[in-house]
Amino acid sequence: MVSAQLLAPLVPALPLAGAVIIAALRRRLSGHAAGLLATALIGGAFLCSVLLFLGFDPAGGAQVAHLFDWIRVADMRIGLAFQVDALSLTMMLIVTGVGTLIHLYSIGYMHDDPRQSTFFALLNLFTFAMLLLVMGANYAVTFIGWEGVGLCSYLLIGFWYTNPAYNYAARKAFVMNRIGDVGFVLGLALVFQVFGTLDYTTVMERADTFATGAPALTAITLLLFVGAIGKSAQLPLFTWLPDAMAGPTPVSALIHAATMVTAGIFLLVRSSALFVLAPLTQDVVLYTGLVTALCAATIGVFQNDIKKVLAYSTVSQLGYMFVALGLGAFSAGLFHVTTHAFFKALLFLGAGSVIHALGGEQDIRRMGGLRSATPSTYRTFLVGTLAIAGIFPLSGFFSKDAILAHAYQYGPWIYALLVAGAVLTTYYMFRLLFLVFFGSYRGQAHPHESPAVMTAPLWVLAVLSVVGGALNLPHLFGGHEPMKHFLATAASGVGLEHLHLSALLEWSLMGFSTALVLLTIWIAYGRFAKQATLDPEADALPVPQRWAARKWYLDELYERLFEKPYGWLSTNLSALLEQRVMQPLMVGVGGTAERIGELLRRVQTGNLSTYLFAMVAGLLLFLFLTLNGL
Amino acid sequence: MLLAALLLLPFATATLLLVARPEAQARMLAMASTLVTAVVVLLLWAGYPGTAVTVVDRDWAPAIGLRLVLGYDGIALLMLVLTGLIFPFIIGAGFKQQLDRPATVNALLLYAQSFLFGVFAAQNAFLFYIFYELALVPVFFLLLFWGGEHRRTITVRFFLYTLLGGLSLLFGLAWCVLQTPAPYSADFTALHALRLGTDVQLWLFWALFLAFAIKLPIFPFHSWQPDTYTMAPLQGTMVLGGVMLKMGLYGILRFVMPIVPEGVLFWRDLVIWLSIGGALYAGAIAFRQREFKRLVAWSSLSHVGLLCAGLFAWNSYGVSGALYQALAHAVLLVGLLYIVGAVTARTGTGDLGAMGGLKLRTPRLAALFMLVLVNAVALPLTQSFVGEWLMFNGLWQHNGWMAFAAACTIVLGAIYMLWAYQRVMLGPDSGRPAVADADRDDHLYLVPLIAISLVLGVYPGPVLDLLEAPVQQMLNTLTALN
Amino acid sequence: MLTLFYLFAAISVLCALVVVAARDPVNSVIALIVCFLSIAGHYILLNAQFLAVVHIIVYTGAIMVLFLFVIMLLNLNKATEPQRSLATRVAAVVAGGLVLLTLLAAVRHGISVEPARDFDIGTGLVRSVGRSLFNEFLLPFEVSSVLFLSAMVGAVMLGRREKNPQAA
Amino acid sequence: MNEVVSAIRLVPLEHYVMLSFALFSIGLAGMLFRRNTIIILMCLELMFNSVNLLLTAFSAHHSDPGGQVFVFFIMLVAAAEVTVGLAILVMMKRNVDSVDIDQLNRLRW
Repeated sequence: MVSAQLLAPLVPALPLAGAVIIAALRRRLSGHAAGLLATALIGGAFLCSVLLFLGFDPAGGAQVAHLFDWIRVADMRIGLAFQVDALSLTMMLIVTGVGTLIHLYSIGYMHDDPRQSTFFALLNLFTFAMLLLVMGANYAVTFIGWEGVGLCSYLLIGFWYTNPAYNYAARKAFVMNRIGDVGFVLGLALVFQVFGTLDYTTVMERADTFATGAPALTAITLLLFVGAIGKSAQLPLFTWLPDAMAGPTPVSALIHAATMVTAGIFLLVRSSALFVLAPLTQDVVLYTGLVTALCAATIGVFQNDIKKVLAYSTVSQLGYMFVALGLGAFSAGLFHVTTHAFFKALLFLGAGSVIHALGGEQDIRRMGGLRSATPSTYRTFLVGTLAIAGIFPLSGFFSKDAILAHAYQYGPWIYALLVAGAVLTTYYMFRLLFLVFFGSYRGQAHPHESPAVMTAPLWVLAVLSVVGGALNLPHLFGGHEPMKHFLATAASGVGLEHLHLSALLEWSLMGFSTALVLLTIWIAYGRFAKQATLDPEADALPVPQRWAARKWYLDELYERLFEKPYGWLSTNLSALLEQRVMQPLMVGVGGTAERIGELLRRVQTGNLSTYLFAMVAGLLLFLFLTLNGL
Repeated sequence: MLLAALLLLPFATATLLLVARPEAQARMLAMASTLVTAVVVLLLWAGYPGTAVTVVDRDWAPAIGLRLVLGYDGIALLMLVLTGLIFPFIIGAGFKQQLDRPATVNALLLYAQSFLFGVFAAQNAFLFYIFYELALVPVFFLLLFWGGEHRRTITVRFFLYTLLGGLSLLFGLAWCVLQTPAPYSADFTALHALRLGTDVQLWLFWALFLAFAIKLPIFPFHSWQPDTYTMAPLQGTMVLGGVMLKMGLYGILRFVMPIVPEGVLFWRDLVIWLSIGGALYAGAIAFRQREFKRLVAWSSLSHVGLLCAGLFAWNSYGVSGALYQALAHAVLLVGLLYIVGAVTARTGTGDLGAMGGLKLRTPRLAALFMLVLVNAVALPLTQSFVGEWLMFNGLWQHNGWMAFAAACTIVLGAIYMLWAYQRVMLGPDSGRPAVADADRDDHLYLVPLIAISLVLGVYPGPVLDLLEAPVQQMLNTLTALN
Repeated sequence: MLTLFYLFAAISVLCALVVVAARDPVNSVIALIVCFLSIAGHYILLNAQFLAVVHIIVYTGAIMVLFLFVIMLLNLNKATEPQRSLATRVAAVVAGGLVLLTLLAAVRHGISVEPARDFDIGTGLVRSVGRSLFNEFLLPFEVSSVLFLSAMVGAVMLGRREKNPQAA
Repeated sequence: MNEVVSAIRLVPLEHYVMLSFALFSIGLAGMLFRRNTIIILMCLELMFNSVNLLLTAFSAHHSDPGGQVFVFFIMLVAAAEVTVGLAILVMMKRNVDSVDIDQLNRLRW
């Protein structure tokens, strides 16, 4: 096997090379060639990751490939170093694996866009940044990737830059992420102050010296969580994610569903050793995730844009993951990240296929009956929907069930709320499915199935969504949770998980939630499968529904609370404080000098005799003083 | 000898330009001169032995302690390198700007360069002061004769204001020199050896600091800056913001911190809060500026506030960060201003409200702007991030709330920079007649700048190593105090 | 000797007063010439022979004649000059007196002169002054020719009658 | 030889000092006293001469030719000064038709 020292830097280097080459040659390279090159390089990165995975010995601990010292001041040594361990390998495989499929899909999806090369360069750059994020051997390298994916996300959301709304969405995403980053940066500064280093291995080792609930650790974890809130779109910073759907659909699939938004989860799992020692933060994480999951689910029910529905489901699922982390079930959280990457990428790509088939139409009220026109898309989409609803034996069932079981152990009412969320998820996802693929077509376009280059990734993802559960098959089904044991070698928090529910209880919990989900599917089928009329606009809905459809007025609230006051502040600071106070202050200094000059120039009478007298007087004074001094 | 060449070459070229007035070849001559100085400054760096170097040491006016002492340590060398590397770009901007009487313009710029080298190489307080004020003279004429609207009023106002600071500095320095043992000496070594009483240090701090606070400028001494930056010709703004304000930073390090350490200890919290407050204030105001160049001016003010705060955190991270950021800020500001020039030349207006959709016509320029912009918002792997990260750490070590307030500037920075980018480049086609995309010259100019910011962002080691020893040495003063 | 000194001193002071007081500028010039001649006498008393001769040639011969020429050229020989007010005149006298007083106060304790050890009686002679002038002071001496040149050019420029008054 | 020395020393230096002070003060007072520019120039010459006299006296008593060389230079400067001064005077007469110094008051704020 090739050594990890050589292979590990190669993984991010390949997409970076792709980004640079395509960007440099984007005028000479045809869009198609750029797509192939980008896909091949990501595929290469995936192969490298697989090789690394095969050559990785979990018992041997983390392997660190140190390139060079990045920042070196006084006793601060931050290396540009990559860490290969169970956690980063898992994420690398997801990022490059799903990334390859989405690149492949994009070749078809973007084939008639004039700026195809730019798109692929950015997509490669994103993958590079995401790989830095997950492979970093210290917080700083992770932060490089963290900001890098933010930038790529900005550029890709605003990819069609002639539309001001898209640009606004892109800016909103970047700024909201930045708000989170403030927390992240400060968290890093605190980590450095407390531990004297940012290296993961050292920090996690030294974490043991702290007592549970140590204020320093609580502060660190809270600050890191603020960063995670921004990136992973949790309350109160989630409103950027639905708007981010302005970008091309593959972007939504790769960045805003499968990989980037899970960076927050990754960060928390990475720092699990700190989080298990900060129960206060864990509670905060738990409740934030819970509220976000429910809030986003309620909003999702009333969305009519195919991508918006998926976006809210993403926010909601991310909430589930945070709940898992808050419960201390790190492996369950990451397991859900993995399965979610499969089925959410699948759903987004399926949605993209639908949009492609309808020539850009995104409103589900003007779809319907696409089952026959786009059979491949329909079948794979159905698999994805079933997976997200958690139907046995699809992957979503296992990952969601793991979280629910942990929730029940922590507190039945949390379990109850999560099941309610799952029911809502099932409801709006099947509403989506039925409105799009069932009934009769309500639009004007001529639907056609997407080319093979797009459907092939769909099928691959569908298969993964079905069998993904095997990655962490619980004991109940004869498995022995391989993923959990694998991750336990990298994230010490995973080793502390314990689930001690009786088999009977577990069976009944599963049965209960599955029954509710099936019931919901039946209701949804009854309401939407044969619907011929359009749903009313949000404003026409009765009160509680209208509020939910309006995203609980969060955007309006932020606008009133932050955007408008900030604009007002900016204008008035400039107009009032600066113009009325600061400027006159400075002018006053100049003015005083001028007034003194005005007074002094009167001395210049122009009369030579006066000057003579003055001269003599000066002479006298001088002589007098000199003589007195003698 | 190399150091002497640094001072004399620009001076000689400038004099030649002024006397012979070869208008047609002026830009090329000036460019050649600055390129040679850039090489010389790099040679100087390559030959740096790692400890302070004194090159010239002789009496000039011993009665007042004025001596001709030239030399450099790591910090001064960084400033020399900064001046040497940035000036080719400042001269280069003139090829597109095409001011009239290019011989005079370039001569003034080269004079400024020569004097700036003097400022950073002087090892004697009065010598420093002479160069410090001399450097202002060419800029004054540049602003007065080639400035924009209201140039006379604004220039005079700026000049008076800075001179006021200079006067206070002169007074402070003279006072300090009189405290040295007879025969008086204004050498840095003599001044740094002073141990003044605490009550004296409390007021002397402001006498010394005021000049640099105005020069930088930090809140609330900043009012001259937006007007001046906006009105000045592009190259003038580049000199002012790219290099001259670093004199303020350098002065604080050379005078304020070593001479009045107790004064710094007493006032630093106030100064840091003023700086950070100013940074936030400027960041907030920048957001609603209607003029592109004024927005850049306010953004510079915001960056500089942070820089000053980092300096006064007074630990190795803060000081190194501030110094590193000084270099980054120069590269950034020159790049941004060049973009302003390029955009204004293409749209014929500096009004952000009247722009938009430029990217449709000029995708390459937009890409270059974006690459400059990532440095402006301090994304990692750019120079600015290294500086800001170190400053945040430095501030954090001093006071967490300060670090928090300082870190908020990254949000404000993202807000106004992206807004500017959107206003200029993005959006629907504004129906403007065809404008040319970035041409070979634009690439020749911006690509090296971007390369510097990226290379030094990925591998800042050489610069940080350069600073290590002198910063540590300076901070030992503080350790000795506590 | 002392008598001669007092005589010359009296003449010079008296003539100086006449210079100031005379209404007619021509009288002033004559008085100044006499005053200068008496100063030349002082020079001779001090054995400064070279200076005495140069003084008479330069001042009496050249400068004062120049003054006389100008006065005649400009037709200033009439006492047409407007007088200063009495107050100003008094102030002028007081100022002069004060300067005198202050100066005298400066030397009220006398001046102690160390007698030179190797007294050279030829100090004021042409040989001695010339040697000093052409050794130590050669450069200033040569440079002074530039001064004269510029003074000459300046005088010619100023004295030239402008053809076009607007151009001035 | 000693006769010459004693002859010079016979008049005390104080006498020359007083005399030259007197001449200087008279010149100064005259400058303020008169309005005729030409007289003022003459008073200037008078003040020059008082200084010359003082220098010569000290030079003689110290037996240092340097002082007399200085006097020589002062004469040079005075000659040049008078040349330019009188040229200005002629200009003035031509332009404002007066040699009254109070007429020259245009150089002011």
